[in-house]
Amino acid sequence: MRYPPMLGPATAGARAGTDAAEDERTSHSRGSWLLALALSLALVLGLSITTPAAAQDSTPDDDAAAMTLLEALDVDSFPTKGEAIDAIVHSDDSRARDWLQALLDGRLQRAGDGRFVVVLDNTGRDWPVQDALSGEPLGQMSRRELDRIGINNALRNQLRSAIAVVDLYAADVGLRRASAERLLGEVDSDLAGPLAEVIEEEPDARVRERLVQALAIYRLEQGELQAIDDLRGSLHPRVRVALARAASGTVESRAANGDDPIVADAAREALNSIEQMLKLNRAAETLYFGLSLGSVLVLAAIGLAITFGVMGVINMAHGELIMLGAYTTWAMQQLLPGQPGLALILAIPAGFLVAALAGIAIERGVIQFLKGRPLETLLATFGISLILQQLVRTGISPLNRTVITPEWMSGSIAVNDALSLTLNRMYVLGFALVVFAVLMLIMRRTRLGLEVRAVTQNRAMARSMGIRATRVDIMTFALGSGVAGLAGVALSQLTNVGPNLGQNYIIDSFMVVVFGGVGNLWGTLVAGLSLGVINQVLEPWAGAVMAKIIVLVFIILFIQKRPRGLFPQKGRAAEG
Amino acid sequence: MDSSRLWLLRPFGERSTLIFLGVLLAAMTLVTLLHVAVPPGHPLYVSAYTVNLFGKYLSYALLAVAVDLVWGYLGILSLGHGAFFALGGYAMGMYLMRQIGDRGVYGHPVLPDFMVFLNWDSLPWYWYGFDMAWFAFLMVLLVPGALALVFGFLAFRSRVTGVYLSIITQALTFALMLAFFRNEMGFGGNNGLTDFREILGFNLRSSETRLGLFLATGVALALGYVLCRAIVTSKLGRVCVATRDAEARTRFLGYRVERFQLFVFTVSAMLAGLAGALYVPQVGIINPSEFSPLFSIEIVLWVALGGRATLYGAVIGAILVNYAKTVFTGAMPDAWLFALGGLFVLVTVFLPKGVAGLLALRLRRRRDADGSFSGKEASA
Amino acid sequence: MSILRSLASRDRVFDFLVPVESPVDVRHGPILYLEDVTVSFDGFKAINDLNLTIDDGELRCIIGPNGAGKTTMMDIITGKTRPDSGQVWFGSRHDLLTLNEPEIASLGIGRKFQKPTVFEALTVFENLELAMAADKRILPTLTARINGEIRDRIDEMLDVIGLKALHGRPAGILSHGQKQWLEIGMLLMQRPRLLLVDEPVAGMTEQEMERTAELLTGLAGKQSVVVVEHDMGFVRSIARKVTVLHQGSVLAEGSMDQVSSDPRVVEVYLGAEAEEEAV
Amino acid sequence: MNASRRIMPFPLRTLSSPLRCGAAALISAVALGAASQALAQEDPIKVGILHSLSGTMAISESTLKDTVEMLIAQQNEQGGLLGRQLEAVVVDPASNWPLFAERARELLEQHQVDVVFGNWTSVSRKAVLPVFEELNGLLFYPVQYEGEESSENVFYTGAAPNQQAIPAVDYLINEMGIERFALLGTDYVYPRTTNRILEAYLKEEHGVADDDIMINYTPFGHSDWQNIVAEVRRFGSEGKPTAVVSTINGDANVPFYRELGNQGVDAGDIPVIAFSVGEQELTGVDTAPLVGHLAAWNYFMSVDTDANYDFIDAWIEWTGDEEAVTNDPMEAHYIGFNMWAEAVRKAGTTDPDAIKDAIIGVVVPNLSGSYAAMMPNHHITKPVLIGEIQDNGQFDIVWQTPSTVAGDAWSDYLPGSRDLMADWQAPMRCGNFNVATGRCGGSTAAEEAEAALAE
Repeated sequence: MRYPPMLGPATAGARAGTDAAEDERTSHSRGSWLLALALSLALVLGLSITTPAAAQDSTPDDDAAAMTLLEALDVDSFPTKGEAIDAIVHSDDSRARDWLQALLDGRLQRAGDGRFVVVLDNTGRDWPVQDALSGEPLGQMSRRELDRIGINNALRNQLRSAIAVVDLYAADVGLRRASAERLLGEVDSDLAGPLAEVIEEEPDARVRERLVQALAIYRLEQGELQAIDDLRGSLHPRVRVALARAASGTVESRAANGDDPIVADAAREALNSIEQMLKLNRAAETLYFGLSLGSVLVLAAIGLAITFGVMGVINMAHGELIMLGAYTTWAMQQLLPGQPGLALILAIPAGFLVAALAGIAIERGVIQFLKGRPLETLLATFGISLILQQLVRTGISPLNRTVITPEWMSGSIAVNDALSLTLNRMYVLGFALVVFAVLMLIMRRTRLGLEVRAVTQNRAMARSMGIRATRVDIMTFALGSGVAGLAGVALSQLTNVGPNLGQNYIIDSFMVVVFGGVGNLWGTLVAGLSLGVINQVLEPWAGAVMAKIIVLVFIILFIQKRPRGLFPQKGRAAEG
Repeated sequence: MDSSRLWLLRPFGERSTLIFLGVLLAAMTLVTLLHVAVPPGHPLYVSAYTVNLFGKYLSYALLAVAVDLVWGYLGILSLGHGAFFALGGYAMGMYLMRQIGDRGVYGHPVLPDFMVFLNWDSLPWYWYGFDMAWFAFLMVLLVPGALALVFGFLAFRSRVTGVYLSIITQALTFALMLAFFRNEMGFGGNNGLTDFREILGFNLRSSETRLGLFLATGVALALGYVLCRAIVTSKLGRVCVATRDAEARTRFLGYRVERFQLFVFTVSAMLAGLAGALYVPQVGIINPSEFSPLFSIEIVLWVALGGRATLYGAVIGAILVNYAKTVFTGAMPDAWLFALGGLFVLVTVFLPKGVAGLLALRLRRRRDADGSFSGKEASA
Repeated sequence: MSILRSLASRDRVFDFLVPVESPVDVRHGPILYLEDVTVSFDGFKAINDLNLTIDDGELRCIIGPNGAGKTTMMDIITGKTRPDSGQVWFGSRHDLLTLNEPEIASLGIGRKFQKPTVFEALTVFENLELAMAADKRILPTLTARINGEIRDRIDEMLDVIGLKALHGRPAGILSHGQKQWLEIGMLLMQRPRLLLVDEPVAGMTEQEMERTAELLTGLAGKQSVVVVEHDMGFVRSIARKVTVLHQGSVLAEGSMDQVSSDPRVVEVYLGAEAEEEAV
Repeated sequence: MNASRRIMPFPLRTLSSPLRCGAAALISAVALGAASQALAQEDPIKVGILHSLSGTMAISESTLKDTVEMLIAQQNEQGGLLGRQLEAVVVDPASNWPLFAERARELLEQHQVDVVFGNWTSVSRKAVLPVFEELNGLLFYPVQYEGEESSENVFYTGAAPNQQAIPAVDYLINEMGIERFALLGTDYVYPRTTNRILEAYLKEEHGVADDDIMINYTPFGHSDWQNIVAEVRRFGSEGKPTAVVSTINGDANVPFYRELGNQGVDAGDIPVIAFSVGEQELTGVDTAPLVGHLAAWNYFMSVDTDANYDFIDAWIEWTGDEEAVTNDPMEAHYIGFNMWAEAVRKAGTTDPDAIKDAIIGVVVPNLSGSYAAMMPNHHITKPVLIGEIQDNGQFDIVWQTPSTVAGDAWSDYLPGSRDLMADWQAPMRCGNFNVATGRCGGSTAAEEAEAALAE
């Protein structure tokens, strides 16, 4: 037997109803029967959502029955558990939703004495629990005493789908949208009828549109030509799958009309226009990926552009300053448990400060003795980088640290169904631009910037004009280091926070600065972003490793062509 | 006066070559005697393990000499010499792989094991010829030499100098590392080349062969040293120093600086390749991590510690640092990176002339105290 | 000093004063010819439509305030900087814009930098040895040996520049003036047809300056010399013909007296210098 | 110039002394009780530990060193072995592969250790292999690996591909109905081999089409996963249930999982089953977005047995860290150590040749409630567990093989090794016996190649 994949064998199982083997598989797949069950749950819980008080009054909970329901969950076989979930969905128990949620979260467990409990916090060796039936707190229990009711992904999907259908009737638009999203491609004959009614009453345009599409996919599968009109222009992958199937005409037994050439042609035509738009979207996506990678490179390199470009110091410990910024973020989150977002925001000034102070220490401790010996600053700061790494390894831990991504930075925003931009990277992109703008302002508009430029151009002259070159050196180095710290704060949201963090970025940073032209912040920006885009354009075509190699070779050749980078500092060539 | 350059005032030590060769010969003889003539268990006995260790140090020393030639005398801080070392090592590794013949686990007469289980059906063209020792040994020199020639031609022609050059040499070795990590390259990917059996018909797993390799490395070091010495004491060597200190001036004197740079860079790369080729049979494995930029920077530290622009200093530095590494990573693994990092800082800040500089200073003081100034001409 | 005297009296002809057989074709007049040369850095025109002609055997002084483009002009002649437009010819056969520094140097143009540039790590002797006209390709350089003839020539030059006693010392320990002399010596060892000398007497004592003046004037006639100098007294003491550069082009040309009486020069040059001194 | 003279006299035989002191101090700290002190007078049995304590691999390997030290201490508390105390000899190969070979030689030649526990990466094992064979040492290797090897001197207590990868895809297909597979891996030998085995297995045994398998390799420490995750997302939106089989190594995992979460790929849509992500790797990850993704191992910290809880308690006590986690390679060392101890008791000596004979067939309990037996091919029997990641960084075991699986040194799904088998018992004593030709040493690939060359 062959089934339309998105519906899965489950649909057929529900339809055939007799095939034992299919039943076995049914519980592992998203099935439409499950939606039907969920609908019935929705009727119960949906009511309780809209009128909670009334719902509670109308369904007195029976603890003995509840115990039977839960006990059915405590079996090894996941298919059997699926049936038990089904039973809970069907029960009128008002606590059912809580149980399902706890089950979904893996917090529904059975204590040694046979009671079912909900674990409130499952970190550490002893966990606080409460009774699943009465809701009373039962204090702490050792994990040895507790047996978890395990679920797997199939059950997790089953639970989610059930809750999604319930949410279709929820008051909250967000929940309805999410549930409408889930129904795409999962509508069958059982759901088609109720769905049509829901669409009529749905006030939110987006939810309605989604539901219309969901229904249209079902209608298309039934061979209905008009359904294609509702699907035209949608970029959602499931719509595309449905159209592709209709276009190929390979869907057997769907309906006699399934191979109807008119439907197939119409579907093909709709599909073609969708593919065109998808190509555009992919290009936009690649550009975004490139810019986002580029922004990371810019962030990592811009501090280096200051210390290297302005001061002529080759700071190999730059990567470790980035690492310090990232560890500062981690430390802030440790200091402010439960408030990762606030901690992250506070980490921006803190990361800057920590890295800047470290930078000052490096400048005073080592670099000031190596004035005018750039290649030797390279060696000395390389030593510092080793020390800093090992310091973190022995002082904190050789293991990576967990930095939590705050809620508002997780996920992505959907531009359309095919293109969504990940939020964390968007924030980093924005952050990079802001940092760049602020740096430009500092260099162009402040006294420090003026002095820095003066010292860069003619140290002796600047000194004779009353600029304290030493102080300018310290400030410049602190600024460059602080910006590295900022990069670390941003990187903590993208990658590992561990002792090797810095090493992964130092070579790339140098490439960006050299490519852009030393001493030119604009060069760094352009170089970073363009290298990012080049890399991401090459990657699908050449693979990640080759893309990197190609970029490196490109830089090497480019430097041969233009030894001073993209934006060289012009002027009468220095003598001697 | 530019103080940063003054410490490089007299790059050419006088009797150092003879003393160096003497010490090297004495050490090689001593180790051989203690290994062969003293019974195991005797406190003076030098075990095969130690002989092997010394052999490794000597190949590192040769590498350091090669780096010193370009950095000390030509002023090019190459952060990519590990690449030439590794390429020489790979050339040797390919020869040793082919020598395994059908004794690999799959018993394939031609393909190395890693190719069999990654389903290569025939030997890639660039593996041809490596079953012949003369070809492989030639490649040990030619492959790094050719890479240096091409890279140097491009870089020096367009006058990429100083920091820029350092950074693109780093990019070079980094790119090569990534490339060699790729299994498609046909060099064994991350696992590299290993499980060698014999070299020129000698069993690599016997202590006699290891002693032989140690001695061969010593001889190679001596020859490499003499060659470098000949270069740096020639007029060409003085042109190198001139280029290092005032490149534009040298150009205006009519020297095609980029050709001199290319020549010395290529010679140095070939020496590094030779060092790599001697290193591989002694440690029994070559893998892309030898290409890592970190290793290349470490080589520079050996030279800096020993004393830049003194060939014997490079040897001292390589042996000192690696001996310290052996001891430290055994005794206090955590402290090793602190020690290495601290060395980098201390040497560059407080000991710019390295160990050799300290010695030279001592000698000069004694000489100055005698009131006799050696106004020796460079023609010696 | 006596050596210089003898040099001036020309009772003895030094090797280095004998012009090398150069392929330079000066039958049709000037040895160096710059026409409409323009070069700009970031929009700033360092050289602007510069026209300059140096005759064979001439000693020319070029003066001008800071930023007049004197050093940039030298950079262009020696191939270090490429102009945006214009032509530069050495004799009538060699287009210098198609050649690089070593090629230009081996044609017989020698240059002394503004900041004395010698090889500090090498001895005075070795500095001169490297500068000496010879086959400067790689293998000949690798196998070159110092023979008696070479030693003699270097010894002669050591006498001329007065550094005989210091011949075995690293050039890095020389005083500023000594370095200037060494560099001039290196220049002469190349046996050039045209010498470009950038501020030869900066940092020299009165006495040293005098010696330098004698040396340079002694060269004129057989070799062409272009001197860029700030020190007016020195210029006056050697100059036959002076060119005043201003904002990248020639402002005035003529004898020192002619030039210094030119009102534009007085205004531009002295005004600028007065300003400079005020800083 | 004097320097050379000053450098050359190496303390030739003293390289080991600081080590010995350190190890001795450690042992004396743990060896309590008068009886054991009396016994300690005899020459101790030396146990070499060859794990990186610095460098990039220190993250993973240093806990294994601690594990072996803990096991040695426990053994000593029980009176040691054969009435002798055990002594740990720790060296640090510093994540440097040539150094591994050097250190192995140091352990065997200078310290004369009786057995070595060590190595993590395949390349380090390959590097030390010739040394162990030359000097006839014993190595217990605790990490899952690509197979295709069986050495007389090495005991592989980690999983071979048939003890991890193959059961894992069986689970995906049979229990989750997965039809498309994205095989993502770091570009080195283990992922390459595993994916080749899986590819062949999926095609031959499950009829998966070429189009339904996507293979992608990334460099070590890869941190920008945007493109690859987007590609996986597209690959998974073609209408068939899709899963990712990940052999992504170490550090690259965190950004990978983050990108998955951010691009909205959750375990319900496209589950990821990983072979290299364990409890320890998860300590650096915010696991909340990862719930439901899978890992296949032979042990999880969440295994619900008393033996496991005892082990965890001992581990926490040993490290003094309440948050300390245990993982699969630690269990492998636990099993390996006990097997070796049992073999020493059985043989009555620590002589390598005697141990090699005695250890085959030794059965010891593992931590997940079953037994591990040493097979003649030097691999052991293991149960295969599939775990789902929980929000507390632990795995919830959702499936396990009904019985233990014996490790297979030579994969049945690779053409070169199909005919090979390993048996280190007399009379065969061969690590690559070819059943087709009936000879020890190599596959028929040899003949094929000869034929090809002759053409």
